[in-house]
Amino acid sequence: MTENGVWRLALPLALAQMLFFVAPLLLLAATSFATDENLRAWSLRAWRDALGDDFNIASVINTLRLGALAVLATAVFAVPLALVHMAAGPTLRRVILIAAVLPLLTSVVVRTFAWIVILGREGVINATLQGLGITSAPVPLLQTEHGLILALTQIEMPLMLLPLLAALARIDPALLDASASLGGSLFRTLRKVVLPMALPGLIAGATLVFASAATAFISQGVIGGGRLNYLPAQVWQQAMVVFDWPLAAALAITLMGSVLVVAAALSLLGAKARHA
Amino acid sequence: MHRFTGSDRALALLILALAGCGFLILVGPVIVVLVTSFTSSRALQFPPPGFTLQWYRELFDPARSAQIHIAAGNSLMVAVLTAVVATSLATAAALAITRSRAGWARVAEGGFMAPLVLPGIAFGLASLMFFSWLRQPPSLALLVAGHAMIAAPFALRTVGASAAGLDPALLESSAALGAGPWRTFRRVTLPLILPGVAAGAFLAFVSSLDNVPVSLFLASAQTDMLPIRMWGMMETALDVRVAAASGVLVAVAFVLLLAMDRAVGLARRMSG
Amino acid sequence: MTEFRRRHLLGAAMAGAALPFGGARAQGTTMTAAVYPGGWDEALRDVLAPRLREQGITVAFEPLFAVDQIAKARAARGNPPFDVFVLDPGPRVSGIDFGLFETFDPAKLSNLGQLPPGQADAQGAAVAAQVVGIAYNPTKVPKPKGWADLFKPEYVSKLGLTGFGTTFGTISLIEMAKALGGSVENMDPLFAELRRIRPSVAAVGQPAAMPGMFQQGQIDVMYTNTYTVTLLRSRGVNIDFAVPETGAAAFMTTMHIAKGSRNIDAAYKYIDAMISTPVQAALSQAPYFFVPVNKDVTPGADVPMRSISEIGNFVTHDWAKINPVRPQWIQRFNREMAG
Amino acid sequence: MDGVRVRYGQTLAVRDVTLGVEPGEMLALLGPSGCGKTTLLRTVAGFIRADAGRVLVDGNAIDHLPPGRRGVGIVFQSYALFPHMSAAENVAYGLEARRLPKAEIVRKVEAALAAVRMESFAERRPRALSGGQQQRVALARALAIEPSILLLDEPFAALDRSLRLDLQLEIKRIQRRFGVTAVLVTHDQDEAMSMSDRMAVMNAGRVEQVAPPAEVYDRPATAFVAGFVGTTNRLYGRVEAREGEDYRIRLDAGATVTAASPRGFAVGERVLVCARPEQLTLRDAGDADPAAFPARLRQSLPIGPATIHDLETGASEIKLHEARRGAPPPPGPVRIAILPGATPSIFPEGETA
Repeated sequence: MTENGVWRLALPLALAQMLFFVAPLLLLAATSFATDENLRAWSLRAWRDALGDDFNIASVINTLRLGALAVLATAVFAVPLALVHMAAGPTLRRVILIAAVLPLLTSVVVRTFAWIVILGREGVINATLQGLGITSAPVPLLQTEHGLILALTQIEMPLMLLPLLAALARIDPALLDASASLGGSLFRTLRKVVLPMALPGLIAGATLVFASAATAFISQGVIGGGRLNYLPAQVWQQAMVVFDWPLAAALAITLMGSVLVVAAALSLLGAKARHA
Repeated sequence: MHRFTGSDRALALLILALAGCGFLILVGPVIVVLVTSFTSSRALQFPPPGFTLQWYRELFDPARSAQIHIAAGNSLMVAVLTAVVATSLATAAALAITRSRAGWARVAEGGFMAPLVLPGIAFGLASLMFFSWLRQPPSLALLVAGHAMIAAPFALRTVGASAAGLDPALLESSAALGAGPWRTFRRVTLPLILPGVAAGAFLAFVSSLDNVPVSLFLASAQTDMLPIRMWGMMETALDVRVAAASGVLVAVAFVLLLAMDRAVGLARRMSG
Repeated sequence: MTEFRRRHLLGAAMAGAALPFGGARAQGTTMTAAVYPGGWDEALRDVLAPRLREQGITVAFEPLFAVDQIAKARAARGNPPFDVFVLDPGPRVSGIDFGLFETFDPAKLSNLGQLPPGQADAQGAAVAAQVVGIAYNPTKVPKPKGWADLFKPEYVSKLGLTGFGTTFGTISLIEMAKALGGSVENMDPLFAELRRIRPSVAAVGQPAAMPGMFQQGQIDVMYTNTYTVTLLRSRGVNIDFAVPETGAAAFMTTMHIAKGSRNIDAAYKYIDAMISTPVQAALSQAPYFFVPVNKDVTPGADVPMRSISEIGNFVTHDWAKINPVRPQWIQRFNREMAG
Repeated sequence: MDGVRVRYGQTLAVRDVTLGVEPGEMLALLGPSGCGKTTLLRTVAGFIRADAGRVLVDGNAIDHLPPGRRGVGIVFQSYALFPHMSAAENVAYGLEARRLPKAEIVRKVEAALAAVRMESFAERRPRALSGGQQQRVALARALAIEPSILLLDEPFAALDRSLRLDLQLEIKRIQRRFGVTAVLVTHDQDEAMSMSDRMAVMNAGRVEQVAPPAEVYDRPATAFVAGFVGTTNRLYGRVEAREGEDYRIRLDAGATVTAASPRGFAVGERVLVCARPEQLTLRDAGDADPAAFPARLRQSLPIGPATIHDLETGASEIKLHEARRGAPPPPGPVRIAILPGATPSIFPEGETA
């Protein structure tokens, strides 16, 4: 196939996305401007309710904040893990890799139970803390933002770790020797050589983690609980309990729009990092 | 092998400590689930009062867990089809994007990634509304299509990373040797990007297998899906078979992962 | 090239895939019934489906929570994905409002006489009762006396709150409002108290997570139905049911025929079999623990009644009045709890 | 280097190497791949810890120092230029790590780039530079930190042959001008011979000979060195008589030759005579000189001013190098003699190459 005709290979996916993704999305958008889900009459009521309400705006901010914190938390652990992976021998490498994909292999259903077990008042962490005499009373973890972020750190880590590992794998080990021989300390080597080169992977991971954490409806609901207020739960409640589909649609589009803006900003940053 | 100075040693220790914590965070919940699956109690309980294989026996009992087996079969079939569909679509698109220097390729790449940021429930609801509007009742094909939309971006990412490293000269020399486009794809392109394709298929498979939001709307009585069934079992009765089923899933995926890693160095190419 | 292969593959895959799913269409009638996931799903598959098979009816079950049934049926616009709904009163009223049900003729039920009067109407028929009260861990906390007790400090720190998203949650919160001096018309006292205890409550949210949290000791008190309590205790969880001083609340789970159903006769037979004495008797036993609606079947030990005929002694609610204000309560609950 | 020993698992990669490099000298470590030369270099650089022995610079042990504190500049085989930094940033890297003042860094970067004639490419990224240009930037980066030792790890392996010679000469010139002590690791004997002041030929973790290139070529210390450096013809025979350092050897091929060796061989001992192609000469098949042995000429190739003759005697092949004089003899039986005054080397027969 010539270079000119190669675009045709993208057609099947493009058409499939048009039919199965864009079209439903357009219907969703149309619904948000309708009085009800049968699109009998048009109205801006849903959008007024969605955006003219401090509570919903707060939900948007909370949701974006949660995504950002999840990115931060996964990066804090994924970067060292990736560095150790880079320096490790073949066995440890394999162990880290398998650990990296493990969360993908446990069903979201059981994972929520696992986190209740770990974060609960009588859970693993509290038992450890009290056993070590660090705290005397149980520390609230379940149904707090910290607890939720900890859980999201596990759940979303593969999305951060895998692109990072791929990016670090492309670094020539001689570069590290070169830095060391030129007098670069470990810190300097990491900051000046490794991190800049890992940046595209880091940004790809950040985008995936952000999008996934911000929309992680089940984890937010079960581990975060009702005192934390995120947009996906609002969408679900409006659609499934209140049956206000126009409002649900408006909220869903708001959620998608705000996540997209951040994701686009990140990918712009990524493109810059690649070309810079 | 490097020898570190004092501050370097402190930094190295910090990195090791964080990596250790990260490892614990990754593995801890999975261990909790696996340990729980062997509990001798009748409900999910941790730490277990004792250990037994009873729940695995019950899970594999064709009479008592027939419905779980059917749901698992459905989920597996949907996941396999999703992986096939999503990976094929994504492979073609990835080749187009990496081989084109035009500006549209960058735009298209961004567009193809969009399904990742749409909340699953919103997408599920919108899909159901759309297909009902077209008078298409929920069916296996629609379910696979919905899953494939979510899975394709993952595959696009891994295949794209592999395809980016493909030397165009190889394709040209294949064409110069008289091979048609299909033969070139089968004999040259595919073998070279296979690791990326395999990784993409694996991610697509896993993302479909564990999908709740889209399945909730697009599944029907004929396509009872495993995660939704497990959700029900877990919610009302804390059924330990949920943990056992998860244990089986982990074990199967683990074996699959090792086999694929051995075959194509999967792990190194999990993502681009 | 690739296009050809893909279409080919896709076609083959779809053709192959159609087999196992289409295989259910044997002789006789095939109908689809929505069923709650989990215990209900298992119970109806084990007990009810074999009865219908004797009559030449094959039932396919679609596990869906009540709200999901309504959402799906609504999205399907008159092309229902299943023939029979099973709903709690809240979603039932929604279903009526949205016109999702065929008009129901109770006279077509041969077992109508087994139901207490008024439990079958032009919308559908009751198939199980649910008795709502307080569940507590007897090894951790004393038995609560009534709804107001839940707001006392010794319970608050161990309380799991769920909102108005479920029927049992809504009923319990209304009962709490009454115990605090409010009513369906005036929920302010409840919300004031909820705001007060918000910071110290052990858990707020997803009903789905409550049993797990109870089991793991995160919460020791919650509100739920007898069915859940009996089921959890049968699985070794330390849980007991407390009937509040003001009485346990009760409601009926009902079945309805979906508008546009093409298997109306089979649907009647399905509902009829569901309320028949043998099925109700089997369902009220271990491991299912349903509260029977059939007058001839005795409820299990946890249920504070000897027969469904006593249902009149229980606190009941008018869902036609609740449903219009429920969205506001949901919003308000969200806001108060998110603080 | 004093008795340096490096062990990889069970195998000794470097066996007790003691090696000195004079100030301002370029020493080449030459050997086949896997002989331990790169391991030795990395030990000097500090990437590998020696299991025994010490590395000394100006009499001071540097084994305890991390790579960055050893005052060692390295040019890597792959150049290892940081791809995300410009040429100037790459050169500045080592200076910044030493926390030099900004102005001084700028000055030194300019000077280093000028020394390798890359000043006009200072802002280019490595990707935008040719292989030779990257090589020069790598050299500038290594030199900018003013190392006491410059280590060159197969620096020309990735370059075109035509480019190599120019760069070899240039690097040699720069090294001379900076007066920096350098160690060059290579498996290319031409490179080692053209660039180094002395070369150390390594085999299986040992240094077999350290000497100026000409001496290594003319007087190889071992059969391995004779075989690895330059081309050699191996002739087996037995010592017939000894006079001082001169030995009369009866070759298996059927000739009696005389050769000198400082090594002591006993009369009757089996030996290996290594003769360079240019130490042999071609005779007519009818020549009766007892110092000539019969062979068969397979072909003759005129290469520049010389002719290479390809011969065989018994089972072994012989290459012979002569100045070109008229037409070469036709293929067929000939005799071969050692040129008068040539000094072939003698080794014990058991010494393999």
